[in-house]
Amino acid sequence: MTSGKVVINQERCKGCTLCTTVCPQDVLFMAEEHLNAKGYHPAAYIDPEENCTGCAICAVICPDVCITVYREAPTPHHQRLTGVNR
Amino acid sequence: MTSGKVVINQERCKGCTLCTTVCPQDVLFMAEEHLNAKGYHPAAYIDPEENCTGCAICAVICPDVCITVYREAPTPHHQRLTGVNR
Amino acid sequence: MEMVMTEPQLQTVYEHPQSLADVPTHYCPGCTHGIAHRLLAEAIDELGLREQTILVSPVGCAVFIYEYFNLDACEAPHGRAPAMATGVKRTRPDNIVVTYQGDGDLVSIGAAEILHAAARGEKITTIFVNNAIYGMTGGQMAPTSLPGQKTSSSPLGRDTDSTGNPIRMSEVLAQLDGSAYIVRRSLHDVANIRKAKKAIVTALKVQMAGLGFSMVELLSSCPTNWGIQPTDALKWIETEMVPYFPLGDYKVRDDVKAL
Amino acid sequence: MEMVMTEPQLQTVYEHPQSLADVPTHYCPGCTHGIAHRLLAEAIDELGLREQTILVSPVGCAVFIYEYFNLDACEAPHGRAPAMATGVKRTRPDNIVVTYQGDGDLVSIGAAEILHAAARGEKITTIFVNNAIYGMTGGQMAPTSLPGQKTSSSPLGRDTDSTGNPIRMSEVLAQLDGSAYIVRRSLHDVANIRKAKKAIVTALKVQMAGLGFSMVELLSSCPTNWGIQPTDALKWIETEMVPYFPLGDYKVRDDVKAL
Amino acid sequence: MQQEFLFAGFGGQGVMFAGQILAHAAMDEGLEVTWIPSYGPEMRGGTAHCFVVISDKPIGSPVTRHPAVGIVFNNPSFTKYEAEIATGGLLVANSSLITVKSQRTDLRVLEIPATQTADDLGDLRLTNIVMVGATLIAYPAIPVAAVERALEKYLPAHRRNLLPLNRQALAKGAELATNMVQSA
Amino acid sequence: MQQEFLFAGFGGQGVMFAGQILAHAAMDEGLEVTWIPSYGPEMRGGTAHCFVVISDKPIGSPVTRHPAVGIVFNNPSFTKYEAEIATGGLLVANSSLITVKSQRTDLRVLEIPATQTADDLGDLRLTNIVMVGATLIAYPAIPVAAVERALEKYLPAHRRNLLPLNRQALAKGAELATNMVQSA
Amino acid sequence: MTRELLKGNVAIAEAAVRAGLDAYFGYPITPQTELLEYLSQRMPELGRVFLQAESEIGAINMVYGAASAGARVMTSSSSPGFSLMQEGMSYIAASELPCVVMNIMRGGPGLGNILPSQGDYFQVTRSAGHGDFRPIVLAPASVQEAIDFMFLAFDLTEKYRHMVTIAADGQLGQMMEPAELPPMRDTKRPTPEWALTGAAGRERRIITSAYLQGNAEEIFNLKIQARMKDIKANEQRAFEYATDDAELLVIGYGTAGRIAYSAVEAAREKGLKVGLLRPQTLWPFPEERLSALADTVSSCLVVEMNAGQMIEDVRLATGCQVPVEFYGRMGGVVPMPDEILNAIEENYSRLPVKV
Amino acid sequence: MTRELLKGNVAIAEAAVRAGLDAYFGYPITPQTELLEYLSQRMPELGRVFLQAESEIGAINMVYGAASAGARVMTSSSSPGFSLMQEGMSYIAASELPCVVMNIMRGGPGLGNILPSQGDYFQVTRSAGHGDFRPIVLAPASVQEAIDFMFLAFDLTEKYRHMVTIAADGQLGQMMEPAELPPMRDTKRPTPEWALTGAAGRERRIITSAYLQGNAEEIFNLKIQARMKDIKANEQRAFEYATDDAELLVIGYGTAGRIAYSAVEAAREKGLKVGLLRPQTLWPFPEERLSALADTVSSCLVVEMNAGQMIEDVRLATGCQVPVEFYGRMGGVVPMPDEILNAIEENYSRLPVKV
Ligand SMILES: Cc1ncc(C[n+]2csc(CCOP(=O)(O)OP(=O)(O)O)c2C)c(N)n1
Ligand SMILES: Cc1ncc(C[n+]2csc(CCOP(=O)(O)OP(=O)(O)O)c2C)c(N)n1
Ligand code: SF4
Ligand code: SF4
Ligand code: SF4
Ligand code: SF4
Ligand code: SF4
Ligand code: SF4
Ligand SMILES: [Mg+2]
Ligand SMILES: [Mg+2]
Repeated sequence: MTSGKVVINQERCKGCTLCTTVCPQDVLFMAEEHLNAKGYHPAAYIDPEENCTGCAICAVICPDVCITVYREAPTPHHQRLTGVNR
Repeated sequence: MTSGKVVINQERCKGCTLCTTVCPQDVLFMAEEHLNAKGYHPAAYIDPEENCTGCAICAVICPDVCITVYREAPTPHHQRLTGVNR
Repeated sequence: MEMVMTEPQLQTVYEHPQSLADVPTHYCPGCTHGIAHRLLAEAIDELGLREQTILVSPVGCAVFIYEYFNLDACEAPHGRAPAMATGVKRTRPDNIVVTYQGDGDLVSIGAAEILHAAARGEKITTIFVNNAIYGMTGGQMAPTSLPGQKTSSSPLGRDTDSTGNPIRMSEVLAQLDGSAYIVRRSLHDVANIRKAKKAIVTALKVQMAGLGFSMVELLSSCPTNWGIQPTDALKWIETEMVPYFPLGDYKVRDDVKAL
Repeated sequence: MEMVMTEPQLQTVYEHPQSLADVPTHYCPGCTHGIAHRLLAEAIDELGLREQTILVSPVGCAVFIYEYFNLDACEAPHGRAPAMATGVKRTRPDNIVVTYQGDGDLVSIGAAEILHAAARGEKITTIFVNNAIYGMTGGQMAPTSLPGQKTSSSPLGRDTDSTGNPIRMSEVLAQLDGSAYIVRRSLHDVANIRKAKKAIVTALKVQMAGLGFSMVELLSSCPTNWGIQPTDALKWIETEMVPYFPLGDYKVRDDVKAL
Repeated sequence: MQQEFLFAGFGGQGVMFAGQILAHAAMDEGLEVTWIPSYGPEMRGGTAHCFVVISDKPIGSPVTRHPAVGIVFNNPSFTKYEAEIATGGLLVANSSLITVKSQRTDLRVLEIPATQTADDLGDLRLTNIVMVGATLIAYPAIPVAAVERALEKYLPAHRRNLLPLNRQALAKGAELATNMVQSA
Repeated sequence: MQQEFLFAGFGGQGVMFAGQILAHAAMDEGLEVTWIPSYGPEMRGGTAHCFVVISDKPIGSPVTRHPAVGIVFNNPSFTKYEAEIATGGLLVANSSLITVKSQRTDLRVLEIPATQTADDLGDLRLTNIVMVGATLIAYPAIPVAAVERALEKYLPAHRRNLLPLNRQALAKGAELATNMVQSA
Repeated sequence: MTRELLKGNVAIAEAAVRAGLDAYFGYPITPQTELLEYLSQRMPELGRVFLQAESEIGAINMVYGAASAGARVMTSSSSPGFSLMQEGMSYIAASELPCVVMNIMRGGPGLGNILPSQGDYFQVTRSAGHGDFRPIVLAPASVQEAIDFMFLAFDLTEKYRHMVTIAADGQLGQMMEPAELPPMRDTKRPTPEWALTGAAGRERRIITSAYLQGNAEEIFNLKIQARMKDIKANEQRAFEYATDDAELLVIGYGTAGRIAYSAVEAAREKGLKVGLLRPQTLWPFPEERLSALADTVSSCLVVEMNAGQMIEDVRLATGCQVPVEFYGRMGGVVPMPDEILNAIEENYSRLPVKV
Repeated sequence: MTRELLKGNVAIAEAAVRAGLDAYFGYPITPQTELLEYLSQRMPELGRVFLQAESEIGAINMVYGAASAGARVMTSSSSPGFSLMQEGMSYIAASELPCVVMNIMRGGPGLGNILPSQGDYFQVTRSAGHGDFRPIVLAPASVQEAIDFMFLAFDLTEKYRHMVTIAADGQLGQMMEPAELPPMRDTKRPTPEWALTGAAGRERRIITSAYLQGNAEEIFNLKIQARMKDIKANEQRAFEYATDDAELLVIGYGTAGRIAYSAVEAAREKGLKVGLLRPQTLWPFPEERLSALADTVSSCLVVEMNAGQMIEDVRLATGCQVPVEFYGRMGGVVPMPDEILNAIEENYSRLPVKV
């Protein structure tokens, strides 16, 4: 499985939990102990075993565009979700 | 054929000719010589041979409700067009 | 007229309906607004609704309809008859509330009001007189004007690229659950006029039974602004309008069929 | 974050679209307006339309959409985005004009404007966010609220006898000849979100090709005014809204299929 | 000096154009002029009228209560406007259709069988020009020739072919009036 | 005498109800009173505040620039409103959440660990009542007992079961304040 | 009855109910939505009519229909929605129908914001849409007054068959203060003799705003004007405070007037001879009292939450006898008592020497 | 160019075309429909935009959109339609967009009739819908003036980014008189630096009327007010006749002003010292000239085709220096010169002795 990684902009996160419910690898959690400046408990990426596949499912559902997704060794046929650089 | 008769309110008639074009008995004509107070040539009922059947087709098409239709010997099953007396 | 003498043996087959006031109208010669009025009046008479009915006038050639009917009536702003009728019906649910609207009034400026009255299932009856033009203001293009139709605001003929195709409003309103009875009829000949009358009776019955919104669209003529003779205008309805606005029943809900 | 170190071997799979301004939104946690925004921005980016697009904001929770997009934008009165967009598009036919409207905005007060924009075949694209409620003003009933749905103006649940059934606007607009592409999608899960994105791309392509009016209806959540958690809100879309508002293509004109 | 003309008749009798051609002619004579139609309730049928004011100074009101000249084409217009013409004014009546007679003693009345004359010329639509021709003899606000020039210049394109007939109608109207005025 | 109270905190911390219960209590004491919420842009989240004015005379403005008492529930509210409290006024701060300290020397500051206290009582939603109890000790506009009576009367039906806890919270707040005021 | 702590919007709604409201039609818009929400529950409970319309245009025309049918009816909105009601209001006015329209004004122009404002003073007081007509305009400044004016509004609109508008702002709607609600009024009343009920056993009735002929329309307009003269003679209302010996008269209505009261009080405490006139009817404007006061005061200070609109009415009423100064805030900013006090002090210091 | 006999509505439309109109959006309503009809032919001929909207609300919002995109744009309507445009106008005003809106006023209120009227004076001059804003209002009295003002309207609206309204009535629209049309103006002009064109190679542009925060909205309002002050200082316009030695000053605008001209002329012929001030801008009202004239005349007579609306502006401008009397007709009745002359004579006979 390709290995991936995500970065969550915790200050922008509103703690809606949606990403945590869709991640197939279960590497996203709500940071119950941490409150951001807006007063929300943000999502956190905890993936010690590097299970994240970079599938970007979390990014697809995040309403607040808090998640940037990276993936190792790009496969030639992978589909980028945004056309930023075209 | 049942015999009928119509009365045209010539002062209300606007001379649209519609009744004259639908009368199956051809007993309605435009009074080209006569002008009513509104400045229209009204329709006229000219039926020397009493061909009018009282079919009321003229009344059905007259947009100005100028025509009253009478019919002899009412047949029990004939349909009145208006429910005035009910 | 020698009518007086022959009267005893004669029975009146057709006379002025009671719901129609005995006054001349301001309509142009051959304008089928007059027929639509008469049919509505006859239907009201037949169902014995004259004393219960409240009529809502549009703004359009039929604006003075309140003068022509022997009914309680009010006059709505252009396009707002369905909203005004809603106000009447909600506060007087036992009355029969009828609106009468032209195509400019109903399809153009009043599109939101009719759509929502239908969607709410407002228990009113609408007589929708579609003559494919703005009659009263002198023949401008309506949303119902036919492709290529010359009007005073489409002098080269309606350009569908820029203004779209005519809107078939019965078809649109039939989509809404609240509409119980939506049909299109035409006034271009005697047979169709008779069918139109029947539809109006049914529409009123739908309201009497409280089943929801009912509307009868009537294809109607405007000889003056079409610039043709009344007889030709009827033909124009038949040959030009009917193909675009097919006659038929667009919504007859089961509870209506059961009436 | 140790990202900096690992970056060389990593490729960015998902990042903030360029058409989306890099600012936080005022939407409630879990509100799918944010997803709709992102999909629109991605679609615009993908088609390379950012510098051409003019966005028209509604009045509704998305009123400040102009702050969130990195696009030229204007803000229409409540319900009038289609008319405003018409004014923009007619005078700047080479731009891409996109409206974004809520269900109160589009179906209720703005029913006439959207109907006529669609009927005219106005070459604009509408993103229609249907959350079955008036979000911004605090959760009143919308014409799209479900039967029995409790809202702040239907405290006992929507009473269809008095207020009718929800209006399915995609179905209504699909009736009009001027509409080229009308589909309904949902934002309640990842698969559906992906489909929604595709539909938005198609809708924009329809406009690029000048084929007519295009609209993507998106079933969307309002956790705040539905009074439930964001995850439950997505479920509510799936179990309650989708059955009433079936997902699907309501109008894909042949010229669109050929795209 | 300001001179006011009221043209009135059925819609279709050309009263609007009669007024307009007079206005055009007066303008081309270098005078100030206004033309205004009756513009009333959007009802069909009934009578139509228009007002023309000609003056050598800027014109304030395009309408006056008591016009100097009334040019009436039919009975209803006659009945409606006869009383409004200014004392000492002129009433030109289309005697082909107007059966009533003026009771006023403070007016000059000119009875012109305009419809008949137009019919004789072969086109009923010339009635209005006959009336204009006649009017300008009895009330020479501008020369009849000015109207002739105006007809040449302003007759709508689709009616160009009727120019000769219009000329004749104008002359005929003038002739009728000349005879009457002289015989009076 | 007119006394103004500003309650401020996150939405959800009960600041609106805190103000309302104070207003109710004051009204039942026979005083004039107004309550008004912050009612701003329709945005979600952020801080919320409300104003209560109590007076023995008719109240003109329900808002003042410099309230006599500020009751702040969290850091953002503290930062936002600290400067606005009238000279010589009182600042009641929820020290469980507020980490900043007042720099003003012209204020009385009362630090109440209200959230902690509420948590100890078993329900975080009691924070607001703890604050009210404390406030009325340091600034006895009306007796604490008046609020107790108001709670009995005005606690919404679906929260009736929480009445005993609310009473305790009120008492606890008063107690905390009493200790502090005495120890100060 | 006892005093209850009532929120403005709710109190207004319940007052309307108790004043015998038969039907409410409205469309949500902040800051008046709570009124609609309250009635969405309350009216059906009582078997009365509540309907959320598709728009403000729908709402005002539903009001038009219900009023035609003789119902006691109202709607409410806020600035943009009020603008949309202008055409319908003009029709209702021209049909001589009673009804009550509330405008809970907000910051404008355009979408603006939802904060308290008095920016629609001209629009509210000068006409009801197009044509010569001025509705009776009530401007409550407290929850109690809002309640009382709701009763007054229905009484006046039915007495005169003349539309009544209530102009307030979000501050009043959001505020709670103690007030007393009168008991429920008996809703049974005879159907007005002009109302549409179906022409059963009587001549048909027609409600229209069309008068095709200029003469007829003019006669109708003269009738409206005569009625307005009557209303002007009888219905001017204002609240006064400390005007007896005032040298500076502060004039403000609604929220601005209420806050000005605090400032005037403070000024009095400072020993300044300042009084307050708070118009309760914006039309008819209390020009009689104002004109009388112009004889005794040396200067006027108008306070509004707009750029200066009522000031024209004050100038007209005082007939240039005294200088008329202005202090205003705009765009949703509510003035604080201290700023008004500053304005008072500043103007006081410049008072013309009394003659 | 030569003088042609032109009908008002047509002349106005063609003048707009020659002034560089890029786009017209409108909805038929008598008595302005001919304008729309003319443009339905003319604009497409020139490759410009004409669209008949679904309603006046559609039309004004299309204008809003086109103006946002930098187009030179206008709409036209008559009283009921103008009422419907109020919300959109307020938004346009609050977005500082140039555009021209015509109101060919008709008899009201309500549906009324289609006859000439000035019954919307307040509505036209006091605001553009809700909020603090007054459009520049031009009131032509002749076909030539209507043509000239169409050019002026676009110049002013673009110079100030401030909406211009043209207030006229059906008489002007229906009338023919000789007038000269200026040549076609070059329509090429730089796209305004605020217009929406797509954010290509520059920062995005936003056009909005929303200012969420009271402070921001107030700052924006102050900006509008400052601009209005500027306009007030520079754009007052009026036509004067025989005012030099006038003892009685007649004041009327548009059609009423034009007819009053005839009456004043007649009065002069009778040897009465009467003059005419015909405001050409209703806002800004020509108060400077009026206030100057108030020093020299003994009395004013306001003539309007309404129940008396501009009279308030006259009273305010003359500062109670002279009595202000009124003569008006309503509901579509156009006064005849002789009635105005009567009113002049009557007022003249009561002239206060000059001091
Ligand atoms: C708000 C408003 N806009 C426009 C008008 C002008 N107007 C009167 S009737 C009409 C259209 C009439 O057309 P339609 O509804 O088709 O009726 P018809 O005359 O053809 O029967 C218009 C645009 C108006 N009275 N009010
Ligand atoms: C003319 C007018 N009427 C009413 C409002 C108040 N208003 C603002 S948004 C809104 C409804 C929003 O609902 P929707 O369009 O469904 O958008 P959502 O917030 O749900 O996304 C209303 C009624 C307004 N701003 N203007
Ligand atoms: S990219 Fe996929 S696997 Fe990785 S965190 Fe997101 S959802 Fe989970
Ligand atoms: S979906 Fe986005 S906003 Fe929601 S919890 Fe995850 S990161 Fe935060
Ligand atoms: S009743 Fe029948 S037959 Fe008789 S005139 Fe009429 S159409 Fe002809
Ligand atoms: S149909 Fe009626 S109006 Fe027409 S010609 Fe016959 S009688 Fe006259
Ligand atoms: S204009 Fe047309 S619709 Fe109107 S009355 Fe005449 S023919 Fe009928
Ligand atoms: S109120 Fe509803 S629609 Fe609006 S932002 Fe919040 S969740 Fe989204
Ligand atoms: Mg029509
Ligand atoms: Mg919504």
